[in-house]
Amino acid sequence: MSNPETPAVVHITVDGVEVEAMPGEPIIEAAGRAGTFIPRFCYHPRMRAVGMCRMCLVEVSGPRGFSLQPSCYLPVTEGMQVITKSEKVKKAQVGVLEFLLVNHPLDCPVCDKGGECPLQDQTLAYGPGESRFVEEKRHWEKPIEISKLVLLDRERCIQCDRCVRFAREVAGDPFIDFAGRGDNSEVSTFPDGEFTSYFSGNTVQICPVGALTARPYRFKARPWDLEEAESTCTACSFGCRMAVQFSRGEVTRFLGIDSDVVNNSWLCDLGRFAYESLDSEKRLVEPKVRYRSEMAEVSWHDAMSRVGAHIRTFTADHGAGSIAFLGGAGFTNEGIHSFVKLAKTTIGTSLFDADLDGGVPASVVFATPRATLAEALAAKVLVVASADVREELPVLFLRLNDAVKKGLRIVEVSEVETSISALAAERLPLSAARLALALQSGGPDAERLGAAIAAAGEQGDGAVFLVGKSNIADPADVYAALAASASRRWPGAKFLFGNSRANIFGAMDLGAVPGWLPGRVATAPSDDAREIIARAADEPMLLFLLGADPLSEMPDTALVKSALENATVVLIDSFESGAAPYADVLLPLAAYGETAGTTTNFEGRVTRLGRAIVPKGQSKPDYLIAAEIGRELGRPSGPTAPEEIFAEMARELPLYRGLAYAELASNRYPDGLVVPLERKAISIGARPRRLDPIATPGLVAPYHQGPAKPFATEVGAAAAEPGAETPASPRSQLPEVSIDPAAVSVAADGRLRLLLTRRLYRPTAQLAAAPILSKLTAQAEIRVAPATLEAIGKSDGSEVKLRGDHGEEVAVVAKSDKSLPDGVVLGRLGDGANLLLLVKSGTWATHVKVGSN
Amino acid sequence: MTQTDPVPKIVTSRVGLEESWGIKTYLATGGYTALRKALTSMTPEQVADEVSKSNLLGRGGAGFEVGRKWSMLKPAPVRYLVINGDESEPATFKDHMLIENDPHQIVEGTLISAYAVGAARAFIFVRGEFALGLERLQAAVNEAYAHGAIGRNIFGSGFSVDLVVHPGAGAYICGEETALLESLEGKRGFPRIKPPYFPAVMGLYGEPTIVNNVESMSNIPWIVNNGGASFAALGVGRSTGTRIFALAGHVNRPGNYEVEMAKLSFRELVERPEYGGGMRLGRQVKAFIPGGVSAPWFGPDQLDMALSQDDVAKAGSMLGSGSIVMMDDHTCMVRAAWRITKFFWRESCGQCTPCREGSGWIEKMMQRIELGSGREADLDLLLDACDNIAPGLTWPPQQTTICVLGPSIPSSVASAIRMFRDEFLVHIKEGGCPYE
Amino acid sequence: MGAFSPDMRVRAEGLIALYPERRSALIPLCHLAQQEAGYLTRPFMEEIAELTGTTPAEVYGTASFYDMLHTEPVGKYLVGVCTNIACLLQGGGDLLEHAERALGVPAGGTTEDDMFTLEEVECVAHCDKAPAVQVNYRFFGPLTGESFDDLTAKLRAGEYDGVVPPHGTLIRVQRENGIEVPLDEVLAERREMDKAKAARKAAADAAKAKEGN
Amino acid sequence: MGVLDGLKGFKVTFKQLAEPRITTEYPKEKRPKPPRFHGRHVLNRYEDGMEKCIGCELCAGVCPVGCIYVRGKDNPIEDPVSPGERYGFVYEINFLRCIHCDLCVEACPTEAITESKLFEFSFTSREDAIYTKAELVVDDEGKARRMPWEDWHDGDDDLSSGWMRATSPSGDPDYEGVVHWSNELGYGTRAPERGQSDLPPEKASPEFMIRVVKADRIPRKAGGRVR
Repeated sequence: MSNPETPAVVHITVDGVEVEAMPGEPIIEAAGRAGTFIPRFCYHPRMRAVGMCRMCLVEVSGPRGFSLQPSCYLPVTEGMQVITKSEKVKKAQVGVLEFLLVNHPLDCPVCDKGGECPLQDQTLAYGPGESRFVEEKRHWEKPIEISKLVLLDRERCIQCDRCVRFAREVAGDPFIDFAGRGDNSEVSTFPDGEFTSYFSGNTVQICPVGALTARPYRFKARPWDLEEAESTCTACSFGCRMAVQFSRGEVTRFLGIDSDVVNNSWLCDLGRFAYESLDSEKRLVEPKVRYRSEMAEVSWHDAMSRVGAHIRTFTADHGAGSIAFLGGAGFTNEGIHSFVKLAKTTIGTSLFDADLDGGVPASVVFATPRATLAEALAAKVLVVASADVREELPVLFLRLNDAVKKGLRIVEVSEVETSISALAAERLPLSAARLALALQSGGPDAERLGAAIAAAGEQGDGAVFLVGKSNIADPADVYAALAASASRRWPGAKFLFGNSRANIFGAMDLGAVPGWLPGRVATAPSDDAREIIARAADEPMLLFLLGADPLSEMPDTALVKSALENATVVLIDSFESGAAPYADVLLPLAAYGETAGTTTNFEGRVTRLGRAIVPKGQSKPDYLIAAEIGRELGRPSGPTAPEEIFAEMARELPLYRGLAYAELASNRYPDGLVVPLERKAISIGARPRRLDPIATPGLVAPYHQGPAKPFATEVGAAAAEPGAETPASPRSQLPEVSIDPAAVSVAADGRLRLLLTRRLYRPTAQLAAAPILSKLTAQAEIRVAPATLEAIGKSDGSEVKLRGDHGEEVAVVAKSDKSLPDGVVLGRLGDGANLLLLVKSGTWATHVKVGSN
Repeated sequence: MTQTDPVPKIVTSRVGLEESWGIKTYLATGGYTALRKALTSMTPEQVADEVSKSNLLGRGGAGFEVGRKWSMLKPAPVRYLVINGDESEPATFKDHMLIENDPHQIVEGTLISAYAVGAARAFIFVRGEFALGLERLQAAVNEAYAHGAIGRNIFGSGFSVDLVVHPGAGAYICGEETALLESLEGKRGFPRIKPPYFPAVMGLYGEPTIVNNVESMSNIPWIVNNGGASFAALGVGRSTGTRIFALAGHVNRPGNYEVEMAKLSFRELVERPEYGGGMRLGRQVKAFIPGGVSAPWFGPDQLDMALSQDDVAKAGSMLGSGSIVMMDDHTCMVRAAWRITKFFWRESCGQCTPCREGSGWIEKMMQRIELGSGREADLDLLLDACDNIAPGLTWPPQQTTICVLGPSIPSSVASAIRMFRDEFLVHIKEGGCPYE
Repeated sequence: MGAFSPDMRVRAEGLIALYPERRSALIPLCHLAQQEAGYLTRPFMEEIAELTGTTPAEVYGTASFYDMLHTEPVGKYLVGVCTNIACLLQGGGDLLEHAERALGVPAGGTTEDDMFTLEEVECVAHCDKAPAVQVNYRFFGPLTGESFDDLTAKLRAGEYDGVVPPHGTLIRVQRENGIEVPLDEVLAERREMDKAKAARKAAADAAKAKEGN
Repeated sequence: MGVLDGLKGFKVTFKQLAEPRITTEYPKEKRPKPPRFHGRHVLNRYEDGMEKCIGCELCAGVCPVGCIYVRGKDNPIEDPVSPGERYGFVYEINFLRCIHCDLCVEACPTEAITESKLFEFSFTSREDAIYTKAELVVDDEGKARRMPWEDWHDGDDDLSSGWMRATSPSGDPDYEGVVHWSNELGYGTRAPERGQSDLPPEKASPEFMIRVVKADRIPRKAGGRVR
């Protein structure tokens, strides 16, 4: 990288104008930055150049004079001369376009891409104007389904290789490839096979013609009547930047934004197609209140009186400590802030836990130095001790896949194989508990990890850890201990945490977790979600469920059920979740795209959420619901608009000092900022930032075709606000967590330790509301070593019975998996069987017996 | 200019002998002496030097000096040698003959070359359709193995190398060296984009690789045995040594003939009784293709040109793969050009646009003209479409495509229109082919 | 589970061992699969994917690129009539027409008894015997209408069974020795060679320099 | 100044007395409408009853006043509404806004939307003014559906403003430069307009039966040309 021999910049001439270029970059980029657009189809800045479409041919000087060369492929060299506008170039462009249209059907009016089609636009700009082709075009069967989400129209395909390259190189799912030869080439899956990738939707976004279309968006709207709002995906805590496009009060699609610092324009299918559920029948749109045993639709006013009455009754009868708030990780920062204020000041309860999962707790998150994503990708070594990244933080997997190709070394700590295993240079087959114990007490396992990290630096300088909950059945303490002991052992290492719920880190920052006040200020410890649920099962409590469903998110289903039955429940959600039948008051929450505000991702990046449409029915944004409840309780009304609430946060909390709501969506910081603003961010250089990396002139929304926004470097932000203090606790405040050796005990009498994981398409109320996406809902299954199945005489894929230590029984499909270690059964949550039933609250390790009946 | 007398048979000396493909015959006729000589008494540079001195031009089609190709090999720990036996150029059948009749000579040449370039492993890529050739070549490898010519510590010289015979699966484009490497890696035969221009820099599995033709390899044992200078003494100028010309089409005796380079003219090759034996039925030459169907055509007035790489290139065509197709005056030129276009259309790999779509379009137009639905404007349209694949329609061609298959498409069409425009017009006016 | 028979599986693994990278064996393995099934059935493609570390989609995509690999069923004999330029000049087009009439199927079709699949093929490098016909990649020529009928009759009768094997292009192509020299050993040796070469070059340069002085 | 000089000033008046009266007693008496008059829209169908509209929204996109609202949808395979993959699922025109500029007709790639000659329609509610697809699509005879508040006259729906498409059906060079368009329910296949083809109309679209509807053969009463 920092080879002194390599010049920092080379000079080339484009159409007679001298242009500075970065060494090694293709001509097309250098010319583009200098304002000369060279047409292209197959070139994509995020993928290997292949020079296949020949659209970007320009004249380039060489030893034997000027010749036509693909500018997307040829790197710049000092003194290179490029001509992009000569007659020869023009003829080549006209020729290539005419060839491309030879077999391309002219069904633009029917085609979903019509209006934003690079082929259309570039034909208009560079094309021949008239076709001389009078023969029969090539014919294929019109759209074929290559997956549940993506349709392929091979007639329209121009063989640019973008989708195939994406599948192979970016996603690592080469389930599509070219088949056939010559002008009979087609993009194809294996016959009867499917393009089963979590990232298939990206191929639709990067297709330069209408060959790949998305089932959920199909024929819904035309690009010219779409409006858009920039936003951040809240399907997980990775926080992909995306554009919400909508038309006439309906959200019609999401597109990934080419953000260098977050998602490189990619989205996972769950995030990309989540809009399907917004307009669903299954949305909660009316406030409801329980009268005797029936839920009845009421006005907001009546619902609020009921909520107020509940709060007053419980405060009077059992004290404010009988009121608890669970969830909120899916809310905006403004909503969380309003609810925390409501709970902790107006009502006066400290029971608030946004993390139902029991992931890495805030005490550890705040006490360790946090890495940014850019730092993690550029690290010398990345230790991944987390749940399967592709299932929990899908787009992070894409970034890691890319980074590994560029030299990142990954060391994985996982007892089972995950998607990262293929990328990792080394895998330590250890459970989180074992590693945590080993790090606390030393031992060969710790030494092995030490050896892997030693390459980075003695103190771990240059090493980054990604720690997340890899087994849902484990208590949070395991992960707290793991991260804390790793941080003590390698003081120079930085950390990222794999808690995957959308805004969980915002919730931590804003004091929506036990033991913390807003702004990362510690306070007296209080009960966490698990303890609150346990209490609710025994004593009268008022539970506020903030977009959360403890039944599907927390272990020990039996306990959760009795808690919900016993408690008075106020449910605030957009969809009718599993907790709805237990609700006494149901308040409809505005869904994604209907609320403005901010959200915080796993590296602490605060970004803006765009509001596209008005909330459906009677539903209201989170911060307004909090304000309404506050008003019902007689609190003087505070700010009720997101920018006002954010201003209040920035005023009151040192953590947010220096942030301005408006600035977060400005050209300067389009991808938000990482809080607190003391960290030196990485300057990426002046790469133009575009919605669609093809950046064709003539796309509909001015947003697409406007001058490239220079990429903001975040260094400026820190300089602008020197006064920002660091509210985060120093390392000395790392909690001491001890691990019960039971966590690593081996069970006797043939019982196996249960390891529970989630998958991307986990059954949630929102997924169920999406008509097409819900077809992909994961089915529950367990994986066991082949010997285990043989022992009970069952074949691969048949149903077995799991028996827990407390007599619970679950029937579930079992698959045999050679890669599994002995003594472990890997349970993958999903529809069809409730594996969470088997986990008992407070146990260090869950053991089950696998039986045939 | 006459040939050296007697014309040495360098590569075809064993063709026609009984069991010429067996090691018995091979050893009896001086087989593996060159390998022994090279390994035991010469350094790799000396071998390479001899080859450079011989000025052996690659016999695959491009005619690039073998010695110079070797010298461009990037020094790297892993280097590969790949022998191109994917002969698919229409009307070329010399490699087919060599693989079937003298596989040991290829193996020996390959081993010597592997020694000269320091290859970690050598591959001979054989066109899949040559099933018999594959059988004999693999048998030859097995025999050579038993003879101690392949494997560990060959002939006690301390040099080891392994040789793998790899079957192709039927794709003309795999004759292009980078497509061949892709195919050898188990992928679709897509030619690689240049730069790097030579596999010698980045080839098989991304390592420096030398790709040579089967006939070139067959020359190596003779060069090592007799010295590069005596090879260079044959022929004229840059065109040294002997070369097999595959004569096909309307001649009395189609076949492979090894002749001294640049000493004979096309006319002599066609008419001399020991070679072509004259045109069939005593008819006149209407046109001929001098070097494979990728080459532009020549008319009867160019029959007296010498069989020299440089002379032919100067006249705007190429000797290419060394196949000469004679067409007599009863041949429909539109049909001939159409069939050649159809070949390129069927064999275009489909990677880059101009070749993929252009070949199909030109083929459709040619078919339409031949079948009687042509229009006069089609001729200009054809030429313009050709021009969009190979700007300027010059030779050697410029190209808008990734590999040279693209500019090969127009050469026959453009030649036919240039030379026989009136014949096209007759097709158009009469609404069909006048030869039927 | 495997589609390959056990001894074929052994051969397949032997083929893979010939190459530095597994994927290189993809095409030879496809030939082997055709030898067993006549064409590439889906279970075979899935097994080849597993053997070569690719996905079935990639095996299908690669195989469909090549003329000799068939992903749909074909007849016992693949009869390819060459109509490329050399054969065209000698009447290859007429021969193909004759073949279509005689076999009763158009080029690309398979006869009803699954005996012949007729193909129009590109040059098979048999131009001195034009017009040429290939049957399961064994060559015949020059052929006329009558000799073509004679050929198909004899094929039907099984008279060519020894000369024209079934679909396995590699049926009689078997390597007797595995790779004897491991690549790393070769590399070590090559490094020695390079070192010696460098030393010689240095010596030669020194000598030259001396001469110059 | 002569005696008759005073009458000079009446010259024009007297002249006018001799001229035929051109004022008509609208609405008792109505003047014929020009052949390309822009009236209320209709959505056409093919002869087999399929709708021509494919829901491409080009009409909505081009409409200068934004009075058209279209939504497309995936065509049900078992019971297709229009040929192809896509059909117009929602189609609404707000005639309170429409300025009858005919740009929608020009934009339509399938000649689905054309304008009849009906302009005498008035509504008493906004609901009536917003025509839905059911009201716009022609009936089984290919004639516009008549709403109670519309005042139709003979010939109003005989000739709709048509946009002419000229292409050569792919594959056959014989058709190059020849006008060729689809049949239209109720109208048959129309002959090319002047300038669209060098060939005489019967040759221009030889494959189809042509119900030549020439403007000057239409009775004056029904909107044919006056001269």
